[in-house]
Amino acid sequence: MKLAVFVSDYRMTVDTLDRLSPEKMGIILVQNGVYHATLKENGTPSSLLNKSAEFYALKEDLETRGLDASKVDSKVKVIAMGDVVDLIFNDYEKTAWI
Amino acid sequence: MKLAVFVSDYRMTVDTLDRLSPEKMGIILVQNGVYHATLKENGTPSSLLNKSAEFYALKEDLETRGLDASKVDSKVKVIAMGDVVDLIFNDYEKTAWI
Amino acid sequence: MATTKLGFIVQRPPYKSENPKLALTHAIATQSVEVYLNEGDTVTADIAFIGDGVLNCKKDQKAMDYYGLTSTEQHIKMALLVDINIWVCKEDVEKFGLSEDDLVLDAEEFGADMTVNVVPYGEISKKMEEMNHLLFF
Amino acid sequence: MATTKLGFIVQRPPYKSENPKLALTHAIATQSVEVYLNEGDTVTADIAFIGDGVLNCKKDQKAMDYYGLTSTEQHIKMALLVDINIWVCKEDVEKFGLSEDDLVLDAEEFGADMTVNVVPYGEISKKMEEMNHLLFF
Amino acid sequence: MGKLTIGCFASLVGSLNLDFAVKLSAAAIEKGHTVDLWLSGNGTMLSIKDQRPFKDYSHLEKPLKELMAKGLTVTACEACAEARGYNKDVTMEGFKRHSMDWYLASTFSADRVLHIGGE
Amino acid sequence: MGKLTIGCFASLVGSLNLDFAVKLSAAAIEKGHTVDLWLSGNGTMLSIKDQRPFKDYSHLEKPLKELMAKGLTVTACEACAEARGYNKDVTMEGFKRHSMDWYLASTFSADRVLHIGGE
Repeated sequence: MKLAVFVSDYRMTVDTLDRLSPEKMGIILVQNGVYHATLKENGTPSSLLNKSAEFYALKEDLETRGLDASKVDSKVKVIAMGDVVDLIFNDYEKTAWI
Repeated sequence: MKLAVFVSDYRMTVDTLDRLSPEKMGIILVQNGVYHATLKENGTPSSLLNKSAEFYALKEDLETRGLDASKVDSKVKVIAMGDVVDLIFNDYEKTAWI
Repeated sequence: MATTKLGFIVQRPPYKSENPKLALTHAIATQSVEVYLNEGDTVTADIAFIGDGVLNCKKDQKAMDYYGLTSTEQHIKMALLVDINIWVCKEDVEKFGLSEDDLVLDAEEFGADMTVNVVPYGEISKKMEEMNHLLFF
Repeated sequence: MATTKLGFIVQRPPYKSENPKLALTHAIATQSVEVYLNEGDTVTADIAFIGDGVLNCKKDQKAMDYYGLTSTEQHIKMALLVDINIWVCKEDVEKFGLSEDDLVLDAEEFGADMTVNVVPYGEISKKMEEMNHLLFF
Repeated sequence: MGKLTIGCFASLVGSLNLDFAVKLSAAAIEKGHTVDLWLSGNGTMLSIKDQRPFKDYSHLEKPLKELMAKGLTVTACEACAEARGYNKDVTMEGFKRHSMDWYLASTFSADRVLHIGGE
Repeated sequence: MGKLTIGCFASLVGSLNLDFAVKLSAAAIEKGHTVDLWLSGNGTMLSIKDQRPFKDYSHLEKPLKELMAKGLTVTACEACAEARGYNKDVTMEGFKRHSMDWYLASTFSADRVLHIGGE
């Protein structure tokens, strides 16, 4: 399956992401999930970015938190809300908000 | 200071407990915090129980979750809500709900 | 004549938020979904408990005694009574040192035929593929 | 003639729950607390940001542009304007690879004299001892 | 064009989950899709009329009314609302209230479902 | 006997935080202490009258009224309530509404303060 996974937290209390193994996965960072796209703790980028997936981060949620959209990790594509709609309808079949 | 710390979650998203170093600390496990008193993951008790503190778990919150109050870790004293009141007023000076 | 299959994945423990319980009450509501649909059409909801979500299945929950609240255990029994498929991840049950004896597995006292199935994660993963939509709680 | 000292400890990032913002608005409310108290009595609230809480202090927050919401940054400035003491844990700022340049440090544009103090955790710990009551957000 | 059913259960005012659900609905409608929005649990808070707009709090009554005018269907779980004292009298005009089966029925004809659960 | 001021900010119906705050108040009053209870943020949800008692949801209107009769003072943050559309008309009798300074003032004479924040 083609699964779009929404991550809305920085500190996650579930390990679901480690278990999911769809044929194609997109990880859409929204709300506090966008910290994964920019923060490095002790110099190390978020381990979430090691997953085999396409990564997206919502521009407005980055900027709401004072994070510079031009400084996200190179694996992450910065997108707008309209792009989220297109990803849901065109690129993936199912969604998971974890 | 003498600090009573309330822990109400099993998966914690803050590391505050690791930083606190009061002269005397009581850790009162309530709500989902009571899982720390009984669950062993892969045979290991919760690392929270390694702190240097007195441990308490609220009986009604254990039993609400189907946990047997007679099977809590030997470090943990099972208490009732009235005991929580006494701990707050008699044994500690300040509280922290983290 | 079509069926939409929903997969409810409960990944969090009970009594922190309402969500695990709402997963069960929403699944149970499939019983009356047909009033909104055309003859022959339906929606099903299967439930899988994974990760800390398996703690919802611990038996002997006393939420009614202490909080005046229907326990998650009771809701699982009601779901069995209306023939909802329920799967519990075996690896997670074992990780917590629990056995099947610790879990609510049936609702025989209500006359339910269905039972809770403790299965390897791989089986839950396969079910997820078969669903039309996934809802994570 | 007495003063009750409250220590507000913000340990979580902004915009997940309202709490970090409510810590600031409640601290600011010390300005009007005396209407409830006897002449000469007062309550003060000092705020410390620790752990992920330091992310509240990131500057250039655009919450108003995108959500029509006063940003946590603005609330920090308002707190400075009414002379609230604010400490930010230095070790946590550094752990995130942030520098003082990334943080809201003053509210000069509003004419505030107070500034945010980036200090070692040990200093925050000492302040906690001095407070009458602690409130963790 | 497709149909998107969004369910929002986790709903702290401060978490911005409800804000996200409303903004995503707007973006989908803008692109010509149909959207059903279901609120359950504390999400039913969104159904109350006369929310006072303060800049310190999310204020969604206005954008929601605009979206309803553009065809958004928004429904609150009736039991979840009543349990909180959100009675019919205080419900925003145009906001539907149904039992939980409504949400499930909405997914029948949906091309995509986004269920915002969380904590 | 002492005075306990409890603040409850994190308040999902399902988290049982409000239930905990009400039960702790009851236990403290039972032992002869004085209790002030402050609700802010989503905790203001507790102030609404006519919450319908269902067994599937926490129902705190009844125990709260009993505690108020025994001397519990309970106050909701007025701005937090208004922002959610919890107007004076739908507020439970005996439930006070004040600005945030009330909570701070309550701590002045409190022997102990328990602030239930969380997420």
